Amino acid sequence: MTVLTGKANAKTNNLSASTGSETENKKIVYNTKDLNLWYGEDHALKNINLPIHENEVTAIIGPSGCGKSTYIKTLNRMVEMIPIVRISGEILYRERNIFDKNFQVEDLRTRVGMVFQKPNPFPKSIYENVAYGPKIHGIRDKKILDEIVEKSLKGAAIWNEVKDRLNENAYGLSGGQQQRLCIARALAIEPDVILMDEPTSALDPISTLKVEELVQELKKDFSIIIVTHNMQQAARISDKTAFFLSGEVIEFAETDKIFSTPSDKRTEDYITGRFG
Amino acid sequence: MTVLTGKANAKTNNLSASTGSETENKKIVYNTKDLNLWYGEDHALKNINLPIHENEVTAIIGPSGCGKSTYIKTLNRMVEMIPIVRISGEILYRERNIFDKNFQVEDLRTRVGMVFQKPNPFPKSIYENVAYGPKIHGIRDKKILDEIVEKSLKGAAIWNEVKDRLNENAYGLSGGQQQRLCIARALAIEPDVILMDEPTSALDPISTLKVEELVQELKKDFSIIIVTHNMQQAARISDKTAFFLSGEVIEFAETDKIFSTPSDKRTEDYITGRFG
Amino acid sequence: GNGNANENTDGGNGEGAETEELEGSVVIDGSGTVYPFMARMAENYMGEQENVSVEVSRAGTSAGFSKFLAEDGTDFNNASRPIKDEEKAKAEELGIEVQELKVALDGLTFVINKENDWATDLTEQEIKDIFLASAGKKKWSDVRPDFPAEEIKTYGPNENHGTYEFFFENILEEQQLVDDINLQQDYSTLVDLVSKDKNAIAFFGYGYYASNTDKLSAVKVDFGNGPVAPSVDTIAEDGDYAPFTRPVFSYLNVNHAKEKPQVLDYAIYTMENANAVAEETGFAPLPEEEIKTTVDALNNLK
Amino acid sequence: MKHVNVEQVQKKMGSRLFANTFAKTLFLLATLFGLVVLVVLIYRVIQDGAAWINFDFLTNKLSTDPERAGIMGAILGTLWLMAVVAPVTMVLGVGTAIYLEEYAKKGRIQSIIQTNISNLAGVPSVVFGLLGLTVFARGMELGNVVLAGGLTMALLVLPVVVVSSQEAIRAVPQFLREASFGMGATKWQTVKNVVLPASLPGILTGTILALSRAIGETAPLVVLGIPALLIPLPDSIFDKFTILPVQIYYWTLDSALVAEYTNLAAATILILLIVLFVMNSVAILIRNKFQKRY
Amino acid sequence: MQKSTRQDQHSRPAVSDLIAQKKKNRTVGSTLEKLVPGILFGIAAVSIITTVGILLTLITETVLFFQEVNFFSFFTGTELKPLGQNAVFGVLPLLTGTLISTAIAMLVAIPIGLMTAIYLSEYASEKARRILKPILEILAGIPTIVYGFFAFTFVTPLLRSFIPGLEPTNILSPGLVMGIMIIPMVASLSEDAMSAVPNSMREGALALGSTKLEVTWKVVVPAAISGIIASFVLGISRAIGETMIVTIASGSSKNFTFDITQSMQTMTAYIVEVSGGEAAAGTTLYHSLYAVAMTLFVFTLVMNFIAQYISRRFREEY
Ligand SMILES: Nc1ncnc2c1ncn2[C@@H]1O[C@H](COP(=O)(O)OP(=O)(O)OP(=O)(O)O)[C@@H](O)[C@H]1O
Ligand SMILES: Nc1ncnc2c1ncn2[C@@H]1O[C@H](COP(=O)(O)OP(=O)(O)OP(=O)(O)O)[C@@H](O)[C@H]1O
Ligand SMILES: [Mg+2]
Ligand SMILES: [Mg+2]
Ligand SMILES: O=P([O-])([O-])[O-]
Repeated sequence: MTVLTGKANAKTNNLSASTGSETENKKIVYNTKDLNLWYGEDHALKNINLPIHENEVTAIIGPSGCGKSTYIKTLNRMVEMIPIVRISGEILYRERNIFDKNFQVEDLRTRVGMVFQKPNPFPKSIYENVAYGPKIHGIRDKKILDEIVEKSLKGAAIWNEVKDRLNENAYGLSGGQQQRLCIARALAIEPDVILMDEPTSALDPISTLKVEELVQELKKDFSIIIVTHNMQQAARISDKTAFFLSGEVIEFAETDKIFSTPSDKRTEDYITGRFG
Repeated sequence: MTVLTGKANAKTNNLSASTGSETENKKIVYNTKDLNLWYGEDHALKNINLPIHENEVTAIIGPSGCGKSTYIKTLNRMVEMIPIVRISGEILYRERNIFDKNFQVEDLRTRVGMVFQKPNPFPKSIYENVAYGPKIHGIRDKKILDEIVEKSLKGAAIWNEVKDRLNENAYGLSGGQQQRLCIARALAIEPDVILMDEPTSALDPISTLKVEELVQELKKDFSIIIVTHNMQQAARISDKTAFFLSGEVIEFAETDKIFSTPSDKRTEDYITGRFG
Repeated sequence: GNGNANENTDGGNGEGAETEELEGSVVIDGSGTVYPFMARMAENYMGEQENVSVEVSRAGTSAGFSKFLAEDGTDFNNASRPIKDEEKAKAEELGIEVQELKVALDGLTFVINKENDWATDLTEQEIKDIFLASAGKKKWSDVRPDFPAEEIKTYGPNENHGTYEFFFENILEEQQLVDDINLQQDYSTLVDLVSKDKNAIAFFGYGYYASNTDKLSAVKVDFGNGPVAPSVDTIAEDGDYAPFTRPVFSYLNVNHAKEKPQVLDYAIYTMENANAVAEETGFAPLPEEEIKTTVDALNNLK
Repeated sequence: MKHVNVEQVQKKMGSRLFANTFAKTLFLLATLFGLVVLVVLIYRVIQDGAAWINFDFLTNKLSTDPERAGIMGAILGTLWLMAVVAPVTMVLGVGTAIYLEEYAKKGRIQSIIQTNISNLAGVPSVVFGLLGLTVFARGMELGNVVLAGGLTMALLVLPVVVVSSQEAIRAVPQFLREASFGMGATKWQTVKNVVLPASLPGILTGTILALSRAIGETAPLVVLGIPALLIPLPDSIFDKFTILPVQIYYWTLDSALVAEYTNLAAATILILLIVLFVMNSVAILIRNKFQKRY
Repeated sequence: MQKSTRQDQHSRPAVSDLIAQKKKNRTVGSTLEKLVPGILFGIAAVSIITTVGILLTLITETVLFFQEVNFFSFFTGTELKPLGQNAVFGVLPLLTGTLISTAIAMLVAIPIGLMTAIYLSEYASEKARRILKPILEILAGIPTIVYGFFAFTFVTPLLRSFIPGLEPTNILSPGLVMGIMIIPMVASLSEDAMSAVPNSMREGALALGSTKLEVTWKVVVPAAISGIIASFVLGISRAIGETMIVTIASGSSKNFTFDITQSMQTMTAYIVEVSGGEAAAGTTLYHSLYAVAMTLFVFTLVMNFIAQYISRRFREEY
């Protein structure tokens, strides 16, 4: 097993090196180094090494239980909410180790927004949902808040649908609208990176399409890491793709390459639907 | 839709007529005539016509939600425990309509045993589980009860495994043993018919095999109607097979015929795994 | 609720000699002043008659009378004042024959806080003024100029109690009490209140003072011949504290006594042991001949 | 244009984090407050009462003399009271629960009974005392005897038993009922032979908790009129009686009369707390032992 | 058919025959079966009868009371002198006593109970919760008479050592102790409400950089607010109905006052005092008991309805 891991890593490193040339003008936002994570005795992430670049959409794919959610939740340290979690290794965000004592997790999460699998708006008005982040960070000025709310809702491509009912409860929205609201909520604190864990899996096809378009739009301003079960989605919207399998990164490369000429047999098997 | 139903019925009738010649020495235990059943507005069984013969194993197959469980629970009127159920049509058991006012439902259920999908022994001793039926029907004599318990456990092919621990709690048994205990429990009141709703779906392969063998054994003395998801199982153990689809009987015939030369395209599609 | 009457309808038991084992219940209510006396008496009696259940409550004299003068009422009512005319009338109306048992003498005692070092002796008039609305004594300095200028806090038992009525009718002669007087149902509450309030003054039976001498001081009263401290000796009929002395009673329902031998037996026992128990519980004894007369009257009921 | 200024956010971060730590400490202290009170309360009671507990105190009859006073009467009274409350609430509580869960059609009547029970649970205990006084003691002319007190208490704790029995019955999996019906059992046979045995631990737990509530209640019995001095021991449900909390009440009231009564009250409190602790432990044991068997 | 063959093999008759035979003698059983629903309904009706009984008891005597005492003067009267010849019945002294003691109790129970709930639901580790919750349960199971004793013999003397004007019996001390008694109730009901808030909501807030306090205060508490408020209302109802603590520790003064250092009487304590063997049936005093009890009953009933309404009407659908 260790041998295998070693192999996978070696490959991953090569790949990132090779892709490096094409994206050399882009900075690395997140760099994961030798990351291991255990749930109690359960080794859920094994020796992850993954560099993620600015203003790109990075997709994470893999069969159920392979550790995709775990990994993405490690990036903003949400995974630590589960008491039994143990972590070793480093994750550098903008060159600072996020596990560093001096790195406040609230700070990290302010810079790194997250969108969840199931839309989870607060049981408040639409306006209050979006204004929540700015408010806790100390922005009180009503005019600025109004601006932020409008800008974020526009950014999440939902402004037109909700502008006349900003004071209604967010639970009155449809699932797809709720998810875009959650994206707007994440945008409101103007994050640097947005993490998305299967953001469309609870949505109908039309809403999914809207969110996909939105993601494409957003990458101009943000770096996006998106977990998806849907291979087509990964192919459609991402620049790079990482393939996870039982806690390991099997392959990481340009999306085109992964879907056309994967270097690993397991990646190919997965992509062609032979398992997962 | 009605046309289609009409067709299916016509076919069913033909079939039962044609099979009639082969089983003409066997009496009909259950005859279902124009049975319709609704859960509230939901039309779950549509115009069912199905004659079931003595000392045969009749399998009911079909995709999930097609009404198999509903039908089998209608045969002993357990379905009426759900308050929103409405029924029209007739089911003749030994030539008496089970929906008749004078037909006591407890009486019906005493003659018709049932085995459920999940083993459901009572949280009592093994002995008490088997003795339960005879006891509620007024048999108190310890010697007779002992005899019944032994005979039923032997009948369910579990006697050797439990004879030394009859007073232990039934929950100490494995899943497969529990299911055979439930069969023993049904045998204890010497029913005429035994209804089984996916009796092996919660069991491991070895236990499944045991139960299948047991069913083959039991048909000497009982008429058995068995719902199964497992096509191979139906093929292995049943004499006749009825194929249900969205609440209708699409085809009903000798098992051999169904699996070799089904007359309906949908049956074929289902059996060859094209849907379901 | 006095279901006990039914308990003994078979009643045949107690008709014989005094040595006979009695059974059944005796229900006593009424005066809180008399309660310690009667509770002790009941306890002693049950030591001798194990099968008789004597229960003692202390609703107060007046409240007790309303339970005594009722269908299926109590057997005894303790009282710290004599029965009133209207109560007698009620008894007659109900056909209840009542026998008065005078059991002991009590001295109305005025108690103050231990830390109160000024009002340790007062004249009879000063005491009345403290409690009279018309006198307008708000502060201790209003009573005597050399007393501290602090508000007087007056306390006493409420209108359920014979003690209140005795004070109001016999000592204050039915003039209005100060409005802010704090009237309580339970004597122990009064003891507690006075023991914790430096400016307090309260009145109740001597017995309650006697069992709390460590918590309270009693005011020595000057009836004209110098201050007199209440004590078992001075509250006696011819003692120096006599102006504030009153007899205390227990009233017997004679009908019950005739039906239930244990009730009559208990009445006789009470009278025979009255002086001994009185002494233990802070009352002054009665003359022997007075007791004898009552006992004879009771024996006639047999 | 950037609205969210990273530096400003960071500046605020310190005070936000401090507020969080401060609040966390405050919340912890609030939680510990209850613990502290409990410790002080028990310490005080032990200090006042422990020395007074001995064999004589437990076995003697009541007396006005603190040195001789014992709580045998109150202990027996408590037991007699339980002897009435336990069967009455069991029958009424479990019967009601069975009716609501197994027999009643979901509808008006069922929801009226259900609402009524939750309202009954909120009626102050003194009001039950008045009900007992008016109906049982006076109306039925029982007087202030064990039976009247027990019936009053039984009605008072009825909602507790109903609700916990309902939960226990609801927790019996449907498939057990189906198994029984499938054998041709009637509804009552199913309830009697399958549902009740399976829910018995839950029902017992609820009943014990209800009983412990009943023997800790004071107000209804004071309203019913328990005599201040009742020495004889009760030996049937038609006898007058007193129970531990009422004895505590009278001794506390009379503590100004005889100082040692405070100690007697404290000693009785200790006994009462021990009894309640044992009862609750038994309830918890039953609950844990028989939990989740399916 | 098979039945007869089976009979040949065994000395006894077939079970199905036995069953059929037993069935004939089972008329008793089937009669019982028919009676059971009726019997159970009768039992279930006892709770209804109890309510009706309470209402009838209270109403009949209350009506008698208002034939003797003016309805209006009862509810507006500030003077309550139920004893003696010139009895005056004004319920306001009791109402103020009840409301003031309830207010004091809730001032203790609401903040501490809510903070406890927050700690248990949001901050405490699983282990801490396992230790702390049973302690709260113990606190909830202590009989009120014990709290009364505690208030009277410990809290009052303690308070008197730094509140000079405090009377030996006063409304403050029992109010505080009543609050302590209600803490577990508020805490556990509020905690239930907060635990019902789905974790995804917390995650959403945390992911925006919220501190735990902000998650709690801005998201969890607002989401659970209806359950939390319902717990407060139930706490109030409990405080209004609480009897022994005030009976023991607040004395029986019937003064109309707002001074919490003074002795006051609550409605419940009045009922205990007057019914505790004093009042003979049929007197105005006796009837006043029921009028006060009726008032008390209406108060708590209204509170319970409000609590039910809040938790039903505003139940959050996440
Ligand atoms: N809270 C937890 N406690 C213990 N083990 C966990 C926990 N969450 C996840 N795991 C385990 O960690 C492994 C990875 O889980 P993870 O949720 O990251 O998978 P995933 O790739 O997101 O799967 P899916 O596609 O189903 O969402 C799995 O084996 C899972 O059982
Ligand atoms: N209790 C119920 N209330 C309402 N509808 C029901 C109920 N039980 C079943 N149905 C509906 O009736 C239809 C038939 O259900 P049924 O359980 O008989 O299917 P099935 O063939 O046994 O499926 P499976 O293979 O999944 O067990 C389904 O559409 C189902 O949704
Ligand atoms: Mg996942
Ligand atoms: Mg099914
Ligand atoms: O309790 P009293 O003696 O004053 O009636």
